[in-house]
Formats: sequence, structure tokens, C-alpha cells
Amino acid sequence: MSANNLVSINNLTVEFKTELGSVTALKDVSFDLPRNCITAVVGESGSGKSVTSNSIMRLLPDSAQTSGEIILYPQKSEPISITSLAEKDPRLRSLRGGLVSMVFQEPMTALSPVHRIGDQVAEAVLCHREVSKEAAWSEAASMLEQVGLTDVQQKMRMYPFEFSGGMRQRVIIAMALICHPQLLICDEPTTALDVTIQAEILVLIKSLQQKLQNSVLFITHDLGVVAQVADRVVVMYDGQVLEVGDVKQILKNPQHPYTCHLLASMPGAERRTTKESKQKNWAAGAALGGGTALATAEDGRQVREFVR
Amino acid sequence: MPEPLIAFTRSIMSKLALLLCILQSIFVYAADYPELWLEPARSAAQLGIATFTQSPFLEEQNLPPVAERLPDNPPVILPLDDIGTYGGTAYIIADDIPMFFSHEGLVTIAPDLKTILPNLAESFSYSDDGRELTLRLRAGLKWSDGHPLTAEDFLFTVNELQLNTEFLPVTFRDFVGVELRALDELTLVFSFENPNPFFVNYMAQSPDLFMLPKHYFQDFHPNYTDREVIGERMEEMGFSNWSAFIFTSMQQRRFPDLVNQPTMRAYKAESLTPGLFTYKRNPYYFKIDPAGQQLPYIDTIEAQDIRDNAVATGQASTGQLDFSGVRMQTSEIPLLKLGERNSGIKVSIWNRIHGSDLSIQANLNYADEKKRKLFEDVRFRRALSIAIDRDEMNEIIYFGRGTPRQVTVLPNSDYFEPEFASAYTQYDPAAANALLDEMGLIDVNEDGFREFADGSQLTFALEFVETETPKQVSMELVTSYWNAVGVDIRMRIIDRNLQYARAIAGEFEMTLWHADRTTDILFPINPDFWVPRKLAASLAHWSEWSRWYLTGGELGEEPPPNIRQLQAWADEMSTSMDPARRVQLGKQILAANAENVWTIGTIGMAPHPVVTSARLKNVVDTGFWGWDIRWTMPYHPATWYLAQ
Amino acid sequence: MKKYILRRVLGMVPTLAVISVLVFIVIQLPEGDIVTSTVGQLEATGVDMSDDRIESLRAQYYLDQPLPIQYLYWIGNFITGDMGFSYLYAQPVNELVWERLGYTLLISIGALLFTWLLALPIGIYSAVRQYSTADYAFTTVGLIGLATPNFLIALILMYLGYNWFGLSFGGLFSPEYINAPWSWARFTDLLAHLWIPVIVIGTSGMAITMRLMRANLLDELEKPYVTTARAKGVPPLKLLLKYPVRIAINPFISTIGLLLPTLISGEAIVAVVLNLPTTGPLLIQSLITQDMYLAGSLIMLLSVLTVIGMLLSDLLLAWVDPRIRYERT
Amino acid sequence: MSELNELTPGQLAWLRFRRHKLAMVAGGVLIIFYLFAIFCEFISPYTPDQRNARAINAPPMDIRFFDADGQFHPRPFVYGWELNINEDTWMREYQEDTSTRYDIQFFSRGEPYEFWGLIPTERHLFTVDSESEGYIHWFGTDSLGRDMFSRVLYGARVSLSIGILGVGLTLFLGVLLGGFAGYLGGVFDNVVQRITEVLQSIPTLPLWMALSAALPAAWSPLATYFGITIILSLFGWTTLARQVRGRFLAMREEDFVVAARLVGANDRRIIFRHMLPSFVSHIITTATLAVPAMILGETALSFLGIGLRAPVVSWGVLLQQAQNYQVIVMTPWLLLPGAFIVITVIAFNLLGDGLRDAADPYSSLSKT
Repeated sequence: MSANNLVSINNLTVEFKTELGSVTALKDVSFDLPRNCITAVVGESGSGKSVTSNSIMRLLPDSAQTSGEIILYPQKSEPISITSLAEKDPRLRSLRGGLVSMVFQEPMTALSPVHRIGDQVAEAVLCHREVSKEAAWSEAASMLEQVGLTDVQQKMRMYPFEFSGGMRQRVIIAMALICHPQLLICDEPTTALDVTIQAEILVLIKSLQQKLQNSVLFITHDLGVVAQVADRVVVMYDGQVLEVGDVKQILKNPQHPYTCHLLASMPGAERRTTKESKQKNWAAGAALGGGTALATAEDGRQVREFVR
Repeated sequence: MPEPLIAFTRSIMSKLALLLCILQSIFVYAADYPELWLEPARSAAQLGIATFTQSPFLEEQNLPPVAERLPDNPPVILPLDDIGTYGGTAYIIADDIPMFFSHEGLVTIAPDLKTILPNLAESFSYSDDGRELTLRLRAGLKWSDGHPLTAEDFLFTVNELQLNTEFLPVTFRDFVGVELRALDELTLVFSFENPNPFFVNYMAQSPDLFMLPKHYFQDFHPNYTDREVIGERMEEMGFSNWSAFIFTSMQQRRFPDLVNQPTMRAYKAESLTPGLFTYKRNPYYFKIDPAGQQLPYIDTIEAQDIRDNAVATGQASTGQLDFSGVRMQTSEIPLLKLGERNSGIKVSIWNRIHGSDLSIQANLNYADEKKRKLFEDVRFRRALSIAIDRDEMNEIIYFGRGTPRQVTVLPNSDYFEPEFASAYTQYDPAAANALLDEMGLIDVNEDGFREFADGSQLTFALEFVETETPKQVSMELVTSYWNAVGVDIRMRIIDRNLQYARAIAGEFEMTLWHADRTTDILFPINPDFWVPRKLAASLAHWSEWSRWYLTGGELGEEPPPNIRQLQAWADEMSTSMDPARRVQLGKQILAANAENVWTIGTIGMAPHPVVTSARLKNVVDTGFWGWDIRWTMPYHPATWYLAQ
Repeated sequence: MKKYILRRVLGMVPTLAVISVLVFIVIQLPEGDIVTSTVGQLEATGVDMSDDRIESLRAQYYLDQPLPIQYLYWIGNFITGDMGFSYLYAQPVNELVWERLGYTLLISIGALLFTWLLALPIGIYSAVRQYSTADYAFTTVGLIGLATPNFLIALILMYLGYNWFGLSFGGLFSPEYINAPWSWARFTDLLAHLWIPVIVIGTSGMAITMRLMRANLLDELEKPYVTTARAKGVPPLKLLLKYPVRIAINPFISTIGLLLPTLISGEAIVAVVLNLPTTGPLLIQSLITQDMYLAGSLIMLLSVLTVIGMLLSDLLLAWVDPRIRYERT
Repeated sequence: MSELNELTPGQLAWLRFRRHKLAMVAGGVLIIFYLFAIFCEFISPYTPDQRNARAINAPPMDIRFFDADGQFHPRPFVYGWELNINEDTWMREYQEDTSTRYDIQFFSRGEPYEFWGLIPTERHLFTVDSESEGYIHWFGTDSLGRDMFSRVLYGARVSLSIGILGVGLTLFLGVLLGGFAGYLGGVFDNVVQRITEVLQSIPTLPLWMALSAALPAAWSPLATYFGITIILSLFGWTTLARQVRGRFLAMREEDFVVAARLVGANDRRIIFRHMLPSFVSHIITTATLAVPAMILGETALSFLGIGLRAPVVSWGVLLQQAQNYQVIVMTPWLLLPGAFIVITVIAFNLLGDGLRDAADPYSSLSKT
């Protein structure tokens, strides 16, 4: 198992404590991330996709209580139990940005507005390797070229707000890949982008994965995107894993009714009004949770707003 | 003569002189000060002092020898306790500068609060008709820059400034009818239109009005210097004209040009920075001690410009000041006494010269007819006076050590009678109520306060400046006493500038001031609190009558006959050559005041703390504190020294 | 950028013009004028004054002219650098003001630095350790500083300063150094006295600065770029200081100019209590005595400084924050 | 979890506020202080101007349950004091005389007064027998022998109300000008902006001083009080106006305002019905934080001798009378009004903090 899998998640449960009681974000989630493979996690917002990825990066807020285990099997070193690392453990720092790195949903705000592009990309190198600043900058330049930026030397002196969204996302991808992570987590990296740029970024991620031979955990709510990039799919709903499998198998032959409805609501698959698809969606949820699912989902949303 | 011999002779001589002085004083010692202070200072020649010494501070300053800097025959001042030693820097606050070194005039004031003694003048005499005053200057007096002081300086100041209508459009009252001429370089003769037996008192009390260094100021005076040149100088210094510049020089303690101006006082301004005024000893100061040492003893004075009273009290009580008087308050005596035990300072309790710390005045010339009628009614003033519980005030504010009294002269004055002080001071609220009822002031609406006879509301505004004496706290008490007899009074503290403007314009309803001019120095010449003859911040109760008097009936309001009588008495008192007649007139004036209660007094001769550091010596243990005698002038501050 | 500066500088002109009119009106408001005041003072020293003398004085000071003329006379001279003549001090205002202004700025800037050096780190700490005991403790201490009237703190500190350290009461120097030329000893003496006013004025702004820093930082800590940096593996302390703190501090830079009037007002009261040779007591004294040119020119000068301060802090902000720099060019 | 659904926004805010323990305490303290201020005539044993010539500058008295022999008395009492003026130190020395005991009586007769100037009565919350020689000065007395406890209470009425009144005025100006500036924009906005800028550039102190000095002398204490309040708020509105303007600018573009405008609501209606309520919570918070500034402003004016003046009793006036060196060294209890100022200002700040957190719909309820 460990020979093929980079990460295994076993019985992961995450709860958020609040003044008004606790909210369970993940319930007993288990799945594996194989090496050299793009795994997509699909689900509507609030289904626990991001909590899962943040758990891997240990980016959950202090109010989160975690049980279960996440184990990382790096290529050339001992396995690391991510969930049991202390906050001050040096391994955690080498994990973040080193072994595992992340691309975020909002390219517009994910970069510091007051630091130069080059500085922010090179910093990732400086954090993990003992190199000179010049070396880090030149490495950053070549990485930025790899993600498709031109005029790199000049662009590295610019600030994020001078960039378009697509360019920023390329910068973030460069920043994420510059230390050759074994796992790249992409948390809805294209949601905030125009459709044309979305495609470009997806192509970029896919091609880079093939080039670098690493694993990618791709989080999205869009099955169309899944079809485009993923090798494997994990379907989540309300903090639970409903279905795991090969992308083709799941898209062609979904086992779970919720997956079916997700597929049905895909704009590309069947063009219906959003409202209808949503109703279907909820209906599916109702079928799943036995009548109260809808209410539960709504409650969850309200509480989560507070939790934020 | 070899050095040791000189020193030996000097010491023998000085010891002899000292012995002589001490012997004299032992026989006639009566008060807290040497009886000798009541007599004209002996001269060096009289005491056989022939060698003079100076402060080491002055050596190597390329000055002429001390004997040449001193006048030909310097006056010898007997220190209070012992012959001092030279040196040191005295720390005071700027407000105490006039107390720490006095003005030096032709004549000066003795500590008995009566006698006028020669000072820069060696002698003075009146003609029999009192119309001529002849003064003879000491020979060889010099300004602080070494320039000789002669009759010229006085002629310049009196004739070309005080009597110059360009400089002063309206001549000061006390200079009206005065002429000054010099018989020679050292002899001055003042002649007067009317007999003026008290002009010497005025000269002694206000010496600064009589002498400016001509050799310095002639460069700014159009009689001596081209107006265009003066104009340029004024432009440079920021003054609009020459008279503003000289006027400022005469009055301003903060004026930076003082550093350049020669003086006759014991100290000369060295630098005036925002926070600190530094004074250095005047190398040409004219007085010596019985040992032949040139006075003063102290070399340097550093006066901090301190505004906040807490800082002043804090510094004084912790021994950071060598002398502090003007900012000290009666209420703070316990704190200062605590400092005496903890910090080794010395707290002397002097008596304020004020006949009463408060002179409460209702405006007898007030524009509002209804209120004026009240104020004019003697029953109203008497009622207010006897409604005040002065004994309680004395206990609460003065630790029981003041004297309840009306506004009148001090007991040691020739003009004093005990009943002047005690009239209408006995606390009797019932009688006060009866008087007010009798006037028809009844509390109609039963709000606790009386209304006018016609039932309209009756409140009084009493505005005053919180300065020198404890006025606010006194008024808080007085307000409550008056409220208790149904008189509604609203007090408000105002700024000094407003006090003056509104007092002379007669705009106050009621106000108050502290009552000085209570000694035989100033009372006979300026009985201002008792007779309407002057416009001043302190005299707000009959400004229109004063204006009438001052303008010869042109402006103001004609006073009623009894007031005109008062003015006539005062005029006669200050011009009569018959001492008995003067005393008679003075007593008539004071008796009329006691009867009419034109101003209401509270507590007088109040204890005033004077703080000295452990090292400052020769300061009297008790004295009178006030304007009449320029605070310390009779107590010879030039003889104060700092013990090592 | 140059265009922006030019536009801002030109924009200051009408503001300053309005301020000058307002200042002139304000100093005319209270009853009385410099003449009643001088005359009152002279009279207190025993000089008799007459109605004529007062009128002639009034003419000397141009007080018999209509107000608009007086205004133009004053502001015209002010623009040419002549701040008029102080009747109270019998000196040109120019000579009176500059040294004191130096001390005022020294104390004000010292207080500002004191506040920031203490309050900003505490604010950062409070934000990172929100609701911890230390957070509450710092907040309370800061609030006590804010809540105690400045003159009271000054009085008490002065008392303690003497009792504990033997410091002389009030002033910026020990008596022996007040007039001494500048030397190392005088400088250390200044520092030994400077801390009292600096603390007194500084404490009042502490609570607000702490609270603002805390709130700003809490906002910034939520921003995605912080997560990005964390995900990058930036060490925690470096991350905190390089990203959110750097941005949370920017608003403070923009308020430097606005703080000046507050600091100067606070300084004035403290300076009276502590007897400091600054503009504060001069300002209060001149207002009380109606020393028109001194009061007017001083307020005007301080306002000009404030307006310039606002401009400088805007420029400074543009310099440290590229977003603003680019928006405005 | 489902109970959350039923909470109104107000209830949610209360939940968030309650979590702020310090703010709760501060709120409690302020309620007590305001009750003191409202009922000061009744609570204080004496009237503020009543003098006790036998207790000048007397230190605070101990209120006892145990007598000198250690015996417990259910009714609290004070001992009589003997006054002795020390001839050398000039100090008034007070010695407890354990042979005279004065029980504290509740709801008893004392100095007559008019409650709220309306109801004449002589009942006080607590006194010692007014027929007897005894007296009770819990906070000591001042230099005229007036009871400091009573004076602090009467001072609370003036100082605390000046805060509220002043802030009320400030709010009125700030919200009105800032709101219209933000909503209308254009010339009006520009004018308000310039005025704000000008007012913020001038040091406030001279403005205060000049205006206070310009208050007519003949004004009654009450009129002066209102005058000072107006002066204090005249320069406080600029900050609030800026904030309100900023909010309005942001909100003007928001959907619900646009919607209201499309429906045809007029400007006034839009401002007052739609925009204002949406940040009332913000205004309340700002107001709470502005009250202490008013109280401190009053103190500063009193310090300079240009604020309220005796016989008006306010904390600022009381502190002004205590601002000398002697008080610090010898009669520190006269600084007690200062302590009340400090507590009040801190309490308002903590309360404001709590209210802000409570009012912020985005503030987190999560535990840390």
C-alpha cells in the first residue's frame, strides 16, 4: 500500500468548537492519494473538501479538533504522521511548501499586496533550502518561465495588483512548485477565473504534473473540470466520503445517487436551469439523509458562517 | 605693605567695625531686626573702614579695583546675624526676583513701615513749606557698566520721560505739578505746586520710576538721536516707536534687552532664556558690609520661570529653592512645615501687609438703577458685612492665626484706631436678616433667596481674579454665609486683564481685591481704598466718582457731598505740613469708611509663609509681606548669603 | 508621483487660508485684548494708567483698525515669515518660537515613538494571543494610561521622580544645565528629564494604538495571503512580521499627521504642569493674555506643521505601500 | 444546533456581548455610577456645600463593625474624632475618640434638600444622628470641611451627563454631516470634507480655550454647563463624520439601497429608513468610546480654569481644586474624583470594546 500511496487518510474526523456547541466538518473520512496521479475531490461547498486539504497542510484554525490520522509517505524518507506533528516540529515546516504545497482559490488575495512577485516566489526557496538570495531569484525566474510567464525579469519586480488573475494564479503555481513538492494541493484553483483562462490553468497543472511526476490533490465542485484533469475521484457530501474511484468509472457509472445528480447538474452534460439542478441536488441530499438533510445542510451553512 | 599684613589689618579693621555695630545694636535692639536698620546707614568713613574687598568671582574680569568701583564713601549695611561669605548660586523662581533683590532708589524704606531713609542719596531735606525737596547724591556712584550715576540720569528720566507728553500722554498723578532741577552734578531739587511731604514715600516705594541710565537710553530718545535712526532700531526690535521701547524697558521683566541695560540694583540680567533668567552680581554695586566687603554676597541668581503653582510649592518644600515667597500660600503652610522637618528648609511666618485679604466691593456707580439703589444703601453693606462669620473663616482658612478686620490701616499706623478694624465685623446673621427685611428684600417665592421689593428676581454676580491672597476659598465661604441670609450670589473667576478693563469702566456688579496701602508709607499719599481718587483694578466700587475727580468734573459722575468731603480730606492730608492735622484727617477718612462699609473686609494681617533653604542666611524670621514696602526692601536682601 | 505631490501641495493652500481666517476669528473671540491685558499688568506693578494712554496703546497695536485690515496685516506678514511682535514678551514672535518649537517637536515625537515602540508590539501580541490573560492585562494598563488625566499623571510622576530619583521638579534640565552649552552631560541630563513628559503624553495614546493595532492585525491575519505564506513554509515569526504586521502598520503611518494636533494639545497641558520650555505654556499664556500675534502666529504655525505632517505621512504611506503609490501616479 | 435558527440578530449580539466578561463588569460599574448620579441627593449623607468646621481636610473615616474592644455590632458605626491643630506643624490632627460611638442610621433625617429640585425631603440613605455631635465622612473632607463622598456623587451627575449630552450632540452633527456628505457626494461632500480637514489641522486646545473664554460672564451655572458641552462636541464630530461618510459611500452602492432608489424612495427616506439602521450598532459603539473623551475634555478645561467653575460640582472641578502638590503629599483623598474619572473612562472603553465585538455580525463566536 505505502509503496503506491503518497498519503493515506484514515478515519479523519474534524470538529469545530464554538460557543454554541460543536460542528462536525468531517466524519470518519478515509481515502488514499496514490503517487504520480491527480486525485480530484468533488462536492458542493461545505462538503468538507477544503477541510480535508487544510488538514493535510495543518492549516486548520485552533478551534478545530481532529481525530484519525493522515500519513505521508515521502519518496526518500520515513513516513510522517501529519496529524500527530507538534506545531513547532521542524518536520512540519519542511512539509509545508516543501513536501506538500498548495494553490489557492482566490489568486486576487492570495498574494501579499506589498511585496514584489519575485520576492514572494523566491521566499519559498529560501524557506526550504540554504541558498543565496540571488540563486533563489534565478530559480524563481526559471520556475515562472515554466508556468508560462514572459518577460520574467521585469515581472518579478512588479506587484501582484499589476497582474491579471490568470497571471497571479500562474505565480502561485510557480510558488507552489518551486520546491518540487511531492504533493500539490489545488483548492479550486480555477473557480475565480474566466473560462478561457480556466482552461489554460488546467492544462498547465496537468502538463506540469506529467512533467514533474508528482501527485496532485485537486479540489473542485465542478465535475467538468474533474473530467478534464483527474485520474481518480473522491466524492464528498456533508463531511463524508460517498464514493471513491477511477475518474472514468465514476463519470460513466456512478454508484451513489448523489454522484448521479452531481453529474446531471453539470452544465456541459445537460443544460438545465440552475434552479432546477439545485432542487435536484437537494432532493438527492434528502434521499440520502432521510428527510432532514436539507435542514442540516442549511444549519451547517449558518454555523459555518459564524465559524469563519 | 606685605600681603599678610594687609590681610591682618583688614581683619582687625572689619572686626572693630563689626564690634561697633554690634555694640550699637545690643543697646537698642527691640524688634526682630537690628534697630540700626531704622537709621540712615553709616558710611565707611564713619565706621573707619578704609579697605574694601570683593567677591573672588570678580577677579580676573579686568575690572578696576573694588575701591574705585565703590562710591567715594559707601554706605555700610549691617547684616541681620553675621558677616557673610562670598559666592554661590541662588536658585529662585522668576516671580521672586523683585523680592530677592530690591530696587535701589534715592531713598528707601525702614522696617518700621514708617521711616524713609536715604539710599543713593546721602541725605534729603524738605523746605519748611513742603514745596521743595533737596536730595544730595552720594559721590562716585556708578551704573553696572561703570558709567557714573549723576543728577543727569534723574533729570532725563523725570523731565524727558515722565513729564514728556509724547512718552506719556497723561502724566502720572504723582508727577503732576512736579519739577526737577539740579544744582550741581550731585544735588537734585524737586519743587512742587502744592506742599508734598510724602513725595519721598513715593520715591522710596517706586524708585524705578525715577531713574533710567541716560547714557544708554539717549540712543533711543528723539531729544538726543535722530528719529530716523531710532525708527530703524525700533523696526529691528519690533517696536512701533521709541516710547513703547522705553516703556517696556521700565516694566518688563522678560524683556531681552534688559541684558544690555545698566542697572543700580545688586544684580544684573545676564541671560533671559525661555525657562531661566540668570542674573550676575553687579560689580559696581554701592553698598558694603561692616567688614568692608562689597555687597551682595551671592554671585549668581538663577530664576526659573515657573507658572504652575504645584511645581513652585514642590520645589520650595523640597529645598530646591533658596528663597520663595510670592507664590507661597497660607493654605500650604502645613506642607511647607513638613518640608522643614524632611528637607531642612526653613519656613518663616511673616504677616501680609494687607489690611484685609479681601476687599469686597459692590459697585456704588453701577448702571442698573435697582441694584445701584441697593448698593448705595448702607444697611445693605452692613448686613452683608455682619453676615460673614469671620471667626470661622479664620479657623478654616488661616489656622486661626489671621485677624478678623475691615479694610483699614495696620495697627502700628499713626492713623489707626481699633474700632476702624472692628466695625461691623461681629457675626450676627439675625441682625443681618433684620436689616435686609427692613429694606424690603423679602423671599416672596420662598426659594430661599430674597427678591426685590417688587418681587423680581435678585441675584448678584461677583467676579474676581484669583491672585496673591486666598480669594476663591474665601469667597466660597462668604457665598455660603450670604446664601444663609437669603442673598443669591454667583461668583466667577476672571483673568487679570479683564479685571482692570472692567473695573475702570465701572462694569462690575461686585468684585473684590486685596487691600494693601495700609501702612504709613502709602496710606497718607494714596488712601485709595478709602477715597475715590484713582482708577485701578483694585477699586471697582466707585470708578465714576474717581473719574470725576481725576478729570476735574469733566467726565464721570459727580459724587454726593460726603464723598466730595472725603476727597477734600484726602487732598488736604497729603499736602498738609502739620502732622497732627494729617493724623486727624486720616482718622476722619477711616472713621467714615468704618461707618459706611464702602468695601467689606474679612481677615487681615494673615500669616504668609516665606521659605528659605538651609544655606541661605541673614533673612529675618518675621516681617511684613507686601507691596507697600516692596516685600523685602527694608530687610536688606543684599546681605543674604549662602553658607558653604 | 511628482504630479501627485504637486497637486497635494496646491490643495493645502485653500485649507490653510480657511484655517488662518478661523484662527484669527478664534483669537478675537474672548473679551478684552492685549491692551487691557498689558495695561492690567502694568497697573499691577503700580503704574497709573489713563484712558488716553490706553487709546494710544491701542493705536500702536493697530487695534483701532477694522478687523479685516488687522487680519490682512497679520497674515501678510506671516506669509513673509514675520510672525509679528509679542507684547507679552516684548520680543518678535520669531525669536520666541523656534527654540520652544524644537522642544515641543522633540517631546511630541518622543511621545509618539514611545507609544509606538510599546503599543505596537503589545498590539501584535494581543492579536496573536487574543483573549489571553496578557491580552487583558495589557489592555487594562493601556486604558489606565488613557483614563488618567495627563496633568494628574504629570504631578504624580514629578513627585515620584523627586522622591525616587531625586529629579528636580519640572523643567527639561537640572538647574545647573539650563543655560549650559550643549555637552554630553547636558544631553544625558535632558534624557533624564525627558522621560516624564514623554511617558505622560505617550500613555494617553497607548490604549488607542494598542487597540487599533490589535484590530488591524486580526483583520490581516484572516487574509488569504497569510495562509499562502504559511503554506509556503515561512517560519511563524517571520511570517507574522513580514506579511500581516507590515500591512497592519500602514494605517498608523497615515495618521502621523492627524496625531500632531492631539499631541500638541496634550503637550501644552503637561508642559504647564511640568514647567517645560515648549510652545504649550506660551500658547496658553498668549491666549489668556490676548497676545494676538503670538497666539495667532503660534496656532497658525502649528496648523501649518500639521498640514505638512499630513502631507508627509501620506507621502510616507505611498512610499511604503505600493498599492497607493501606483493608484496615485 | 437548530436553536441557532431561532435567534434574532439582537439575541446573537447579546450572546457575543455576554462572552466579554470585562465588558459585562464595565457595564455593571457604569450602571451603578449612573444610579449614583441620578439619585445623588438621596445617597449622599450631606449636601455638597455643607461645611463641617470641625473636620477640615479630614482623612477618610473608617466605618466599623467591631469596636475598640473587639466587640461586634450589627449596626455599622463610626467613632467621633478629636481635632487638634498642632502649634508647630500647623497640621490639623484627627484622633479617633473610642469613647464616642455614632451608629449609622439608614433612611434617616439629615440636611434638607429637594430631590431632583422637585420633592423637598430630608431623608438620606445613610447618616449619623444629625442631632448629635457626630459626623460621617467616608471619603474624608476638603479644605472647607465639605464631605468628599457627597461631592463625588454630585460631581458624578454633572460629569457623567456632560459625557452623554456631549456625545449626543457630537453624534447628531457627525451623523448628519457625515451621512449627507457620504450619501449626496458632490459639492456638499467636498465642503464637509474641507471643514473636517481644517478642524483636524488646528490643535483643539486653543479652540476650546478661546470659545470657553468667550462664554458670557453673566451666564448661570446651568447655561455655562451647556455652553461647555457644546464646545466640547463642536470639535469631536469630525472623526465620526469621516467614519459615517465612509460607510455611506460603501453602502450607497449596495443592492438594497439601489433597490430602494429604483422603487422611488426619496433621499431622506433612503438615508433614515434604510442606511442609518444598518449601522446603528457601529454608531452606538463609537458613541460609547467617545463618552470618555468628553469626560476627559471637561477635566482638561477645568484644569486650565476655563471649564466649569465652583460652585458647580463636577469631577473636573473637584480635581482642579486638588491639583496641587500639597494634596498629593498631605491630603491624597482629595484625588478620589480622579479615581472615579479613571474608572469611568476605563469602563466606557471596555464596554465599547464589548459592544463592538457584539455588534459585528462577522465577529467570530469560536472559542480559542
